[in-house]
Amino acid sequence: MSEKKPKNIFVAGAISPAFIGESIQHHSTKTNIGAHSIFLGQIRADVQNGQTVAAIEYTTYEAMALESMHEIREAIFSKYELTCMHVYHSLGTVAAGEISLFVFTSSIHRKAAIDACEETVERIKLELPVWGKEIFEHEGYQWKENK
Amino acid sequence: MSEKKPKNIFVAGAISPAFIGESIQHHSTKTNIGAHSIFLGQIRADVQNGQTVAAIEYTTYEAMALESMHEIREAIFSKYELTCMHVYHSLGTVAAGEISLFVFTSSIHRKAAIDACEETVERIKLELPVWGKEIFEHEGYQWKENK
Amino acid sequence: MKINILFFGQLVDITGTDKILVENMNDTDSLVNALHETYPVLTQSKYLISVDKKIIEINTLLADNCTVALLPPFSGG
Amino acid sequence: MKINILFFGQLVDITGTDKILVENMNDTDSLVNALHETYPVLTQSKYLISVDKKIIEINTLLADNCTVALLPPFSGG
Repeated sequence: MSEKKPKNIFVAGAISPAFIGESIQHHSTKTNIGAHSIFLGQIRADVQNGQTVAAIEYTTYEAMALESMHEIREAIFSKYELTCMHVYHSLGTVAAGEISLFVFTSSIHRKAAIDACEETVERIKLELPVWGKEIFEHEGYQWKENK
Repeated sequence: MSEKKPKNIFVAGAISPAFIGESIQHHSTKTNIGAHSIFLGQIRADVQNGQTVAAIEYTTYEAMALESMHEIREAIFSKYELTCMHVYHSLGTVAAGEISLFVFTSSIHRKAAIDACEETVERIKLELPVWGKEIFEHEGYQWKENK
Repeated sequence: MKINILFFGQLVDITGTDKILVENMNDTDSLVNALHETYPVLTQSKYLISVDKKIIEINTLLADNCTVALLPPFSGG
Repeated sequence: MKINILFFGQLVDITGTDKILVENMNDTDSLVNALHETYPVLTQSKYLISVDKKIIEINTLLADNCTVALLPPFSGG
């Protein structure tokens, strides 16, 4: 699993459901896989002080984020018996209802895929230098805070 | 969430990745959703005593399975703050590499969707009267056992 | 008095059928004894019993036209 | 001796730029003091500091051409 150059995880704009379907399709040749676990983060049209969030605009410190993601990936692969793991995070503008995070783990038996997916999502939210700017429908914005 | 007639969860043959993509797409109008958790069961080409599993043929006691699933659904909805939940299980023949179980939960914040998805998968495996017959590549079969 | 009996999974390999009709059977214990006589291999099989789609754990009275199912270990998913 | 400084997220709203170059700054403490003088609102901001992509927690010596980033709370996903 060691590779010199960290894999890129960032995509411009929303992650399309069709792309997710295709990613699943690509695993049909890996017939040692018994379980897939997928997490998707979707943009909520939250209302804050009477303002509705229309989109989130994501920025990152890409060089650092890719190094962090590489560390997370190595740690998860050494902790869980995974067949594979794929992570995609949006940059730029993602509208309410669209998907900005796609974490996809696969394993022989279900427990590894399920636990690895959850831990990866938690670590991404905590450790990746990514910032979300919530753009309001009419005007203005506020910086998102992860809970 | 109460409904008189239990929802059907059974589909003939494999669940296609395109169908999964479409199911995700259908949620883009629900802009109160912040997180989706998906579990997929895929048929493994396991080797048993030199024989390779080519497919699993699923049968069920449908009337009872739909009642069980209805109970599981009600219990999960009362335990977790979910926006929605979808479950599909294959009947008939599903080839190695194809998908036979699709559990899809959505919620405002991620914890509910993730925990509900995992618990639903565990309960389905334990409580649903469904049987898998592992069909070997050359000839013969054996009855699957859940672990 | 008619009782519908359903067999599933590997039990169908033993009985050769997924459905039979029996008459005059008062409770599940008598039914199981009768089935074990007809299909001796069933005595070595692991299964649960449901009456009208509810799993029962003790001897249960059978009503006319009820459905009893013999359920080998589940293996869905 | 040149130090590259990067600002991210809400800090860019304060500094008006995502990148500046400073000279002759020996360690992160001196750098932070200098930045707080230039951008007083930064003193009220919550942020972590990284040097060459590693988050640091104590005063750290700076090498020529290194990159220091000011990172407000992460909110990805």
